[in-house]
Amino acid sequence: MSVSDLSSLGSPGGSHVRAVHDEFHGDLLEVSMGPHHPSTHGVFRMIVTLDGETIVKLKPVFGYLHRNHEKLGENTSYLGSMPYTDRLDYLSSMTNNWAYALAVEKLAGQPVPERAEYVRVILAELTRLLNHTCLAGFLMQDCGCSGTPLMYAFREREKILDLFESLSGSRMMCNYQRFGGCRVDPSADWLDGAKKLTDGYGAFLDEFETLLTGNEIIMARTQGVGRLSPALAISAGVTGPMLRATGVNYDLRKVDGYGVYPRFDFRVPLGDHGDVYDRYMIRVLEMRESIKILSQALAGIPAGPIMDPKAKLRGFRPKAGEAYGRIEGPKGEIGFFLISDGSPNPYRYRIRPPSFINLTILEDMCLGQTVADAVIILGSVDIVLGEVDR
Amino acid sequence: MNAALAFIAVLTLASAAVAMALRNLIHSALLLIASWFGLAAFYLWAGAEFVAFAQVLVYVGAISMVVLFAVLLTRRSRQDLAVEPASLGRALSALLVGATVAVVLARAIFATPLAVAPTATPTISVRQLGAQLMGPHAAALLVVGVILTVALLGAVVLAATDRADSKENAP
Amino acid sequence: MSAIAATEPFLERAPQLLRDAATGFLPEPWRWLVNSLIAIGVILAVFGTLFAFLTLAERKILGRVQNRPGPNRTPLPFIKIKFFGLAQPFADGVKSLTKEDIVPRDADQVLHFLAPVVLLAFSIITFAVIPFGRHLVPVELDAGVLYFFAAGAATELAVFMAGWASHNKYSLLAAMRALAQLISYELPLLLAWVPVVLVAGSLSTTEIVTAQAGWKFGFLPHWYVFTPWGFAGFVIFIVAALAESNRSPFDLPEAESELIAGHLTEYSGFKYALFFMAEYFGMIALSGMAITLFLGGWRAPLPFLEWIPSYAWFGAKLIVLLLGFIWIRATFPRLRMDQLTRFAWKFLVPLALINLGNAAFWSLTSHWTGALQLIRWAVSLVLIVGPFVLMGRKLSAGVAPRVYRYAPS
Amino acid sequence: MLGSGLLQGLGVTAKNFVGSFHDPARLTTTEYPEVKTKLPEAYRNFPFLVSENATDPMGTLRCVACQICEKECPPQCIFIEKSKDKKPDATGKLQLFPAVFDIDVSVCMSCQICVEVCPFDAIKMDQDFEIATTDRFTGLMLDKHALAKPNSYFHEIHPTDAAEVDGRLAAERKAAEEKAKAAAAAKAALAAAPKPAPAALAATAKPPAAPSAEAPKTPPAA
Repeated sequence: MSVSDLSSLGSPGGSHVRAVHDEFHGDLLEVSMGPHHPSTHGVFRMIVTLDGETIVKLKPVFGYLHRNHEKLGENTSYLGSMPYTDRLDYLSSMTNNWAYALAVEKLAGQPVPERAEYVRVILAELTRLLNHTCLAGFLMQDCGCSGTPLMYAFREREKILDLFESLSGSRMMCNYQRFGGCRVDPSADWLDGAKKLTDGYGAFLDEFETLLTGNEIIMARTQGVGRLSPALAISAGVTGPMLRATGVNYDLRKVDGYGVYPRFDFRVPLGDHGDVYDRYMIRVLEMRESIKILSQALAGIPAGPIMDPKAKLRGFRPKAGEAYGRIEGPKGEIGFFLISDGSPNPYRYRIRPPSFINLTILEDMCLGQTVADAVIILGSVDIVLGEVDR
Repeated sequence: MNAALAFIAVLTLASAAVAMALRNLIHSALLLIASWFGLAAFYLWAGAEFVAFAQVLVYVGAISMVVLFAVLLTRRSRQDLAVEPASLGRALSALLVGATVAVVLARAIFATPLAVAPTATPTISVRQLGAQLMGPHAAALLVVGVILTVALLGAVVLAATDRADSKENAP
Repeated sequence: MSAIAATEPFLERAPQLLRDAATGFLPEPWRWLVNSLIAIGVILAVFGTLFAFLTLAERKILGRVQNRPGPNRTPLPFIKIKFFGLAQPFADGVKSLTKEDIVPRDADQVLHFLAPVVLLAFSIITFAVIPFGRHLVPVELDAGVLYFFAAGAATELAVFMAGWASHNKYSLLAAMRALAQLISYELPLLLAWVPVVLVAGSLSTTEIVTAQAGWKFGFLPHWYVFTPWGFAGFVIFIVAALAESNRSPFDLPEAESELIAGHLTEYSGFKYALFFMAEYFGMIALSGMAITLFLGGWRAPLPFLEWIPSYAWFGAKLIVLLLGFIWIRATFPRLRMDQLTRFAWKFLVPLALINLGNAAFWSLTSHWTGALQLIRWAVSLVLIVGPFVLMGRKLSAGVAPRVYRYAPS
Repeated sequence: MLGSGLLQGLGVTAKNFVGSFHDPARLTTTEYPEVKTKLPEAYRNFPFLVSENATDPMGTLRCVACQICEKECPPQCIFIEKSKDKKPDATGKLQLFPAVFDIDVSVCMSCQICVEVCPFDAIKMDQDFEIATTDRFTGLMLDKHALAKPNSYFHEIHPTDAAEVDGRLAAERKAAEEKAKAAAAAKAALAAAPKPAPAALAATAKPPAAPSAEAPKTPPAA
């Protein structure tokens, strides 16, 4: 249906009956969802062309939250970019910090003390718990639960954010990791607080699953919806829980074995259908694995310096060269590619945003589904516009 | 009491008449539904509660929806109805049809012996009505049921073909 | 109105005595007029405040379920104490009155104004036949139940008018969805109460309540909900009532995640509040009718509790049902449009028809005693559980909890 | 059986509803204006300048206008103008002080990098978050008078941090005094004893820079 038809709708002169009728007789109907639609996660717009209820074409429009992050990175010192990485995926600032710190350490060949590696693993797994709990809450909110799972998810998220606040000073904008270690050494009672939270998290997950996983309406709404084939997922560069939901065994913690992950025993859940239900279940099972990692890491954390003594804070000039550091963020493989020319500012500062790349195949998953499904499929991709638009 | 009767009669006839005159189909459909309400009021006034509520339930509840959906979805109602200029032939045929209908109705009215004195209307309870329906009039009830189902299936088939042919010539 | 026996406890006769005291001296035609006006006034007052506090109860219960207190800050106009947010409904009322009422320029002014009025009118006139107490039936109609559902059926008209008059693509689409939902759940709603009329033998609400009098073995009341077909009918009725009043698992028309506010998109100010008032009145009326048909109307559950006035029992049951509605809203997600209609046509309607047959079997075999009584119950139960399980399996064919594998480490 | 998952869900919501009345874990809202949540010690909001004592804040500012924080601040929201004359700082050494020290609080994202890079512990993170103003521009451009807060306030909000900083400064001061005493004693011994060879003189005349680990780095050339 051409745009002219659309404009005829609003024509003041045309008689009411005729103008609106065009919509109905089997013609395509163009609906714009967003950027202020209540169900898109942030400023993200989908122009959906409908034939009746089923989606014929879906054009995602984003860039509303573009803040020119990468060009800014080129004009700030290496340390100066660290607080900006919190603003990328604002639901998981600790993993963003770690990925950036890892990349710069690889660039400058900077060793990291043992205790800092353990603290980084603990904080990354806490962030994974926080992110997956939030995702489950938002996804159920899109399915129509009037806020109950979301509020339970936020109740648990607040506990984790309190831990981050008592450690780094800010709930979401932690700016905690440095090149060669961490800024503040977690005190003994902070570690006890983290242990108490980890022990209590299993009970919360059980209650959350009894409310949702067996729920017939949720199963009916999400099973078989937004199916993603492993081949398409691999060729589109999808990573993270979305990829593992299609059955591809690719988890950077096992593949790269960065940090001290090889010391911990944990499993990687895989799905078979690659639909919305699988993506939700994979994240819940990953949370249970994160609890295992956390309890092992909290038990085995060694004493020692939190920061490599020879690490230079200011006037940090890595030697010329390039490096790509990547970690398994809650949304997928988040990586930083840096080219240094010896000056205090990086020559090129590039980020591999997982939710942006996972979003590129939104249309393939939505074709043939209804409008209500498109909302859930978008929810299951787990995007955060800070990272999508950078 | 006949003041109420007169008021209901005026209401029903007025809404039916205006319904015919209006350009906007939706408004006329809604006025038609108002006249059905008037009809139900007549039944109530006559003391037949069951028939009145059945009338409201069936007509205002369901058939009004069918009418409104039909008005919305049929393609013909979209173009402005090209009303040809009033030719003599059309006027004559309209008069003829009107006259025949009037004659038939008049004969039926005068043939039935109207009781002049308004006897107390017999209050039939719903149970007797049910017994009557299931007893002597059972055949009529079943035939009406069959007709409605056939009409429903016809509508579905029409809608299906309507959708099919609209697929070919859609842009 | 059955004659008021002098032996009934004072509280039982109180409403009648009060009314007769007030209108006793008027000549006959005027007394009837004033009595009915009083009845209308009382219904509007009682259920108006029930609506107001129901919105507050909904928000507070939803809050408490979600581990937060719910609204508790609105102070009364001149006193500063903020006790439990009881003034919240009045604050909402004032807010909706003072909000600007925007009507789109292209909208059909007449229909746009008429839609909420018609919707609220039909929702309120359904209260005329619900027996609130032993002598508290506003209008004694021979075909009371049919009147109730005839008025209920007319609300679809108002939804269409709202969607159509707003001249907005979203609201027209949503109006179509709402109509499809209302119509497809009208059938199970009607089929759910036909067995009650079949067993009670009358369409009049008061007779249905009297048919549920008495207790078996001294403590089990003769309410229809305690018979197998009655319980199935009650569940189908409640599910269909949820859909008719656009409540939780079926609140598709107002689904924020799809079409903004459905057919209410172009309404604001008091008209918007009228729509919600109509929805709540519809919910109260439907649960009132569910109580009359299945839960023994204003009857006390146990013989020795008869001294509590009948209207108190009706109120208690009504509160319990409404809290159930709110509880369901706090828990369930929303069904998709095609699942919603498939659930109605392929699951509820067949079950309701089988339930009709089951009730016929029940009433034909009412004279069986002793061992035959057990067979009667067994057959009746099988007639319910069997189709439920078979059709349930077919309905949720491709849907089951899954077992997940782990990568070989 | 169809519907069993739904019933379990109802059970969970009922448990939470009942729990919210007696179990504090199930009613997590703190009603803010009446009940204020206790902030963790590490909580940080906007920076403030530390002055030694409350009586004369402008006189005893620790800041020596070395402008390191101005360069390192990622959003560049700090503006400093050096003073022309010098004044003695806590350890008696003559230091510059900031004539103008503005922080544009609407730009600052309280990332505390200025605190990290400040060699003189002159700027610390505040914990006061109730600073909403109706004035968008001048109201949010805090000058040094608005920024300066006494060391006692610093002890109040960050006790462990403040104690550690004071310990270090006191050690520094003691080391500076001993060196000054040692230098004075050496000069006195020099005056009393006959003139030794000038080379030795050059050795002891090294400027009495504080030798402690946290040596204040001279401003970098960049």
